[in-house]
Amino acid sequence: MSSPEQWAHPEPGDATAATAAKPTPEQVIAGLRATTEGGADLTQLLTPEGERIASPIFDPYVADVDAEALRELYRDMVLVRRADREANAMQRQGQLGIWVPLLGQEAAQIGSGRALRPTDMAFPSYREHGVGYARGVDFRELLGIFRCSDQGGWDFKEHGFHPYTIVIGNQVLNACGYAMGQKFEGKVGNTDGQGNPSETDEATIVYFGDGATSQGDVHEGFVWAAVYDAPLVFFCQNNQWAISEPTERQSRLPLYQRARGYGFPGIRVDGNDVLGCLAVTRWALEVCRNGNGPVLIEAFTYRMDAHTTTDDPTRYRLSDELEAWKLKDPIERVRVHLTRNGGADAAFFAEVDAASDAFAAELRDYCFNMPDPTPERIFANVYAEPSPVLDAQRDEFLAYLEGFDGAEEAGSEAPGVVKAGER
Amino acid sequence: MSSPEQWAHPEPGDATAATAAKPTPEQVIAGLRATTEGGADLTQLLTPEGERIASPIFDPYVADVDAEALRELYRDMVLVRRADREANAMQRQGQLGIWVPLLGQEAAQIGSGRALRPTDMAFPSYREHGVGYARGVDFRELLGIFRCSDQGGWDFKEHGFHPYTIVIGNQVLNACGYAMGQKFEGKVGNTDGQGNPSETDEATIVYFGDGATSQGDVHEGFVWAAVYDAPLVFFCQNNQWAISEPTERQSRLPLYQRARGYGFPGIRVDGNDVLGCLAVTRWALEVCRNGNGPVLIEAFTYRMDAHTTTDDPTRYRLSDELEAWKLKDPIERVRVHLTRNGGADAAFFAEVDAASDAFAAELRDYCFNMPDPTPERIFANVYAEPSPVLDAQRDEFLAYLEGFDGAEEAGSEAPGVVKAGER
Amino acid sequence: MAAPTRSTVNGSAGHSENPSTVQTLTIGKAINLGLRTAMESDDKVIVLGEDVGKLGGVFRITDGLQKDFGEQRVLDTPLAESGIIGTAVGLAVRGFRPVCEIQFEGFIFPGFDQIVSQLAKLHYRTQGKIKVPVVIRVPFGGGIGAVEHHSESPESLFAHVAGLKVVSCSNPVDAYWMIQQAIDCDDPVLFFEPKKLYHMGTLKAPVDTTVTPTPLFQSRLLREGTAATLVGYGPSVKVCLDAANAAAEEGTELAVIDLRSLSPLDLTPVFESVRRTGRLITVSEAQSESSLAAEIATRVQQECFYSLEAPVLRVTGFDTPYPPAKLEEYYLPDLDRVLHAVDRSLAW
Amino acid sequence: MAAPTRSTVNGSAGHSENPSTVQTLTIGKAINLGLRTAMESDDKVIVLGEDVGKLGGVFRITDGLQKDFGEQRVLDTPLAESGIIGTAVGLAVRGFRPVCEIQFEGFIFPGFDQIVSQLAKLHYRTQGKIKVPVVIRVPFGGGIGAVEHHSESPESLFAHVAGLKVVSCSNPVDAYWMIQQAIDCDDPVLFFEPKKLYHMGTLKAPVDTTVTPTPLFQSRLLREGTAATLVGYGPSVKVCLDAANAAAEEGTELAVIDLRSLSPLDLTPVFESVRRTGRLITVSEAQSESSLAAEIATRVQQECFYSLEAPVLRVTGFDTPYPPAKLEEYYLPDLDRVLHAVDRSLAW
Ligand SMILES: Cc1ncc(C[n+]2csc(CCOP(=O)(O)OP(=O)(O)O)c2C)c(N)n1
Ligand SMILES: Cc1ncc(C[n+]2csc(CCOP(=O)(O)OP(=O)(O)O)c2C)c(N)n1
Ligand SMILES: [Mg+2]
Ligand SMILES: [Mg+2]
Repeated sequence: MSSPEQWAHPEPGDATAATAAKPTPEQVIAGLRATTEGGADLTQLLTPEGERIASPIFDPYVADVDAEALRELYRDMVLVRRADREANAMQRQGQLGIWVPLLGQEAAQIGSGRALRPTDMAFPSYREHGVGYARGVDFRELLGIFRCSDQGGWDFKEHGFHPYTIVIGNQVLNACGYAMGQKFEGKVGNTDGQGNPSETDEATIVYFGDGATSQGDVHEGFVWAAVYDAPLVFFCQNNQWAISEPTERQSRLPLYQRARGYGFPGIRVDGNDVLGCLAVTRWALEVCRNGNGPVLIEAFTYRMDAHTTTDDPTRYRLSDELEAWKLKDPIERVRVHLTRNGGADAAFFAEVDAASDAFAAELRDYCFNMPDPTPERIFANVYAEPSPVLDAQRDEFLAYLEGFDGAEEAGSEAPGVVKAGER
Repeated sequence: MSSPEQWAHPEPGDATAATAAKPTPEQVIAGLRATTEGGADLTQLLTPEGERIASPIFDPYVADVDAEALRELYRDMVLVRRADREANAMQRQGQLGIWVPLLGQEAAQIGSGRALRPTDMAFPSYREHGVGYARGVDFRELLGIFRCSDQGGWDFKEHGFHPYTIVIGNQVLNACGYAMGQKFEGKVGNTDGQGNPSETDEATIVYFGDGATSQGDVHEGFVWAAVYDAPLVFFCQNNQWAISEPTERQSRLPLYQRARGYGFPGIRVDGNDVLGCLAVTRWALEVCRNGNGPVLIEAFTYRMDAHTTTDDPTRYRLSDELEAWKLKDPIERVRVHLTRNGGADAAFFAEVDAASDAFAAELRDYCFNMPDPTPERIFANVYAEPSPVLDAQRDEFLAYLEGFDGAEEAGSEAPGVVKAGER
Repeated sequence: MAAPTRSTVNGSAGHSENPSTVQTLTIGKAINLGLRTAMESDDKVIVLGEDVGKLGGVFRITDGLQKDFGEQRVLDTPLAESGIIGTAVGLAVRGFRPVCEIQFEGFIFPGFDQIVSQLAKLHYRTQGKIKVPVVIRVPFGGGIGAVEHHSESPESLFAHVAGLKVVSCSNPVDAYWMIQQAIDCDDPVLFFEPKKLYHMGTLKAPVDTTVTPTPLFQSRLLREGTAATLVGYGPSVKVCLDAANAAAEEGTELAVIDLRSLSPLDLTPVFESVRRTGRLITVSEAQSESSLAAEIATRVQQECFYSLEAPVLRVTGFDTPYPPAKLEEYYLPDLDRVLHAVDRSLAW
Repeated sequence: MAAPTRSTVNGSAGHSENPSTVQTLTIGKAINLGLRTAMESDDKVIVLGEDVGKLGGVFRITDGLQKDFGEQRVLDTPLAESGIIGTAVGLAVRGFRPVCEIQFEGFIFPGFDQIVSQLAKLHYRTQGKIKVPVVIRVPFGGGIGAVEHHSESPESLFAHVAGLKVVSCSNPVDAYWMIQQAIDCDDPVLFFEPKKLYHMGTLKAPVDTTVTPTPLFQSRLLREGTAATLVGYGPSVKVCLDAANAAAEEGTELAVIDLRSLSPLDLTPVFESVRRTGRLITVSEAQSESSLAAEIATRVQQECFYSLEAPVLRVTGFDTPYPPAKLEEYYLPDLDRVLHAVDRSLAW
């Protein structure tokens, strides 16, 4: 009984032997956490050592990725990591209320994000800063949420990047509805007249974590997308942890196999391999654009930092694990590959480093100078159309606040049992 | 592309051909509704023609079912059907507010219900009158719900039969919690000292429909049960319809295959075959009692009547379908089998018919004489411990009601702008 | 629409001269016609829910729509309410105007999270960049002799959630217009339909499709009065009117207000009436504790403090789960309980 | 426990003579100790939720429990709140007394359906044959500078649902006792914990584990007063006390009541106080519309109609979603807003 595969098939005959079908913890881990490479079914185009592995199926999807393109992917990842670290540091300095680091997930996010067309739509969770960057969202615009100045300020339509969703799983159904809309509008399964897939066809991608797979909404998203053939790529970043809970707390089987029960493809890709993520996501988007309905991608990766800046991972995981994953760093393998194959020279790397420093400095500068929102914001945009009750509440409160200003300015006492502001 | 199986496995190479992986409606139906027998994977021990099919795996589970036992199963089904028809008729006569018929699902309910031990627990949905009967609940006690006199009056502990649950899917999680409790109390995976499975081990079975499989709660039940190895049999009666929606509206794949994605066995049994349902459920319960965690059973059956007495199925399904299923009647095949194999004679069948008439008459009598609840019931048992606020509300209302009685009795006018009761 | 007067008791405004624009309809048929009209005038309007297609919904409110608009405009969805609301949100982000049907109010709770966390907050979150013009139609209330979860009145829960608008209709004319106005509204609207009255022939009224309707978020004075004011919505409006009629026969004139909009509340007519009558009774089937009825009472005692001659009283369902339906005649506010409250108020 | 007097402002009763039974604790540590005590005295008590095991919960309230009671008593569950509540219901049917932790109040909504449809109704449905002694611990309220869904106050939604009991603690002594009483209660209890105060050192208080605690469903007068009455619960109690202290310095004596039980409401002390002061201000972070604050106002205007010299006023969060936390100092009721309301009441 070497693989948890068996649980996927009824084997009635085995049942009489007590606990015969019961997985040992080792078996669970073998299936879920698998080998260091993520198990036999792992799709990988670039090894941790920077070796390019041929894949008859997926190579065509990255045939256009020459050295220059790979350098750009490298640059993306370095910039995004640098920005992530800068934001993390700014949280420590009190400039952000919290930060949700993406460290270690650069390849999954850049690879999948760069696979999208401008007309596609991405629905992130709350950790997809790298995807946002790939979608052309100014990284600085992501900071407002974590500085608690806003709740997501970018233009989702312009960038094809939906606001962050914090309630685990919600966005999966929202994305599914959006994808159904793409289909209802006739944006899938078209040809260009010469029998080639149409350039105007669209798809949607939705991001969620390993922990999220337990939520009812994610299941309902699977059901809906399958039933409506929605052009939706489910992109699960399995970073091995849901805060303090390892993937074993969510599933007996590798997560990509969830798709089996619904009747659409599920695939596991090395989430630290930017080329693999790019190829697999491009393939999946194509399946969707062609009208074949949803695809589940499990990007097998690792959360190299804490869950958020308020989390303390030393309480629940061993540092060995982190060390083992460091050897599979998503950026390092591209650097090695570029270097060994003459795809980039020292000057290039130096230039990227400098660019990332500049990028971080800009971010820092922006963050330190970000204005606080004004009290009016509390009442603004609760509704698209007016609500007289709320307007009255606003007016009353703003008048109350003005009372303070007046009192302070005039140096006079605010009326009442205790002077306003005196506490 | 003959089977929807392919959707369960990623076949990246296919994706470039537009709509290659997209199922035709015929394929969907082939997988979901399958042949008249429910598809290649269908487990069946007794054919619609009353033929006994050998099954090396499942025969041991019904080795004890001799002619007498089969006659008892037959009797159960006839009685339950008769009671169901009687209740349906009483609804038409205004004695019940609504009735939820089980017609056609007798084998699934009696087969699975009779597989349970007294110490097991069953969590029904709202259509499992046959299971309730098999658990020893007086059929009359089921009527109160549908007469709207109560919301489920039987003693769930005595019968190992939880109250009905109307909100689709909720009971699946409740059952899972109960099964986790059985496990936490050490009631699974024991041996009797001689290495045989223990007689005191327990399991739980939960009933739900094909439509219910779309609900988040059912998914979460699958996740939980798998992760905690809960001794829980998921018994899905796929009666082909969720009110007006056929199973295609819920899934691309046969429902038993859902289990694949979670890593526990899923199996499809002919839900109109009482012997098959008995055997498969016994097997599944054994898997659970042995500590091997959950099993999903899809009982492939048919709702031969309306969804409820308020439903009009002529609006959404063709009568051919019903006619086709009549040939697979769950009771008829047992009668044929018993007759052909000398398991029962005409006297037996006459006796069962007479017994079922008597049973129906009792039911009728009981229903016609069922007392209405009194207004106190509105306020009773909202809480286990007192709530002074509610008690005050009750006292005030009862006093108000007494005012009417007083007014009527004394012939005096109730005070106020309009005489109480005068409308 | 002319200012409402006593002659427009059931919300029907003065009839049009052109008979072809006037149809005499039940509330159920009026909603059906309203949906049809909305779908005809904007192809982004789509209807989704359980059994809304061939069956036309368990109450037949969507009858005939799938036949005429097809399966991509009228979706028989998988059986999962979070899925219905969650995909509706996504469809709205895409530019559609989805109208969800929840089969019975008791089944809205699996979708509560999507309503509270996404539907209600997306517009605020994005500072108006995303509009979510989703309508959720909810048949609500009791009196139909049903089993559990089929007779509840959860509207207060939604009124408490900022970002949602909540309305309820009580007559065919409003039903026809309000559903269209709700669909037209750029905010998410919970649309509570008095299921008990759907097919009640005695409530049939001529619906003129050419008049200008009352704005969606306005309440309406149905009847002037001097002794006390009654305020209700949905199924309770009929109870209030019946009570007022009965009282009038005894010479007591009760004012009746149909709230129509439960959030935002339009209490101006209530304040005005209470200033005249000095007394208010709110009537609703919902549990009273922490309810909309409490909100009305609180705001009235604040706005009309010196006018009130008795405390605001509430006639509601009791603070219990909905009882077995054999008992619902006791549970539901009726004419007698309303008049009893009027008596108490007058005697204060 | 001695009748509460002004000296027991933070809920701490007179100290025991035996120092070993007295520990000086924050609210967070007091709940932790209460949980531990409950688990020690009844092995049917189990704790379940996300990250409650090794991590001890994101607020560390379950710190150390899994280590000492094992993985079958303290369950790190899959990430799904309907699953947490739904399985807890089943565990309770089996005879357990589950204590669920919801990580932040904003994440309770995926479990709302199980709470409303099963947890709240099973006892009623079965006429008492099934008890569901489930406690749902919910860290709630704002003021912690968090992102969306981490600072809300949804308690009114639960107070509106019959079959649930709802309580909130405001100090370490209550925290220690109330969690145990809630676990002991045979009804489902929503236990709202003021997360902002969990680890606030200035609120530390000596907790004597040997005294007899106040019954769970009783409110408590913390401070007598003559000018007006303030009523709060959870995090608002501190705001009320601060306001009363500030007012006292100016010679205005405000009564303060800690509601403790939000459903059922124990308003007797409120009525008594209002009869003396003639004025009431309710303070809570929740949105005001159709809220618990409205319930209190409604019942007080009814019970104390002739005593009130001004309408009951509410100081609450606004009727908006919780704003970006940079603005929460404006959104949350504070001393100034409470005193402003007192002024308005006095000037009425
Ligand atoms: C419905 C809900 N429950 C709980 C939380 C609190 N929470 C935030 S992130 C998180 C873990 C998520 O894990 P995973 O899905 O693996 O994503 P990751 O954070 O690892 O990217 C939890 C429990 C939440 N945001 N939403
Ligand atoms: C959450 C919820 N949504 C909707 C309903 C209304 N409803 C009652 S039965 C039913 C169809 C159920 O179909 P299925 O699960 O196949 O069970 P069956 O009735 O066929 O036995 C629906 C939609 C409900 N009871 N609960
Ligand atoms: Mg994760
Ligand atoms: Mg069915």
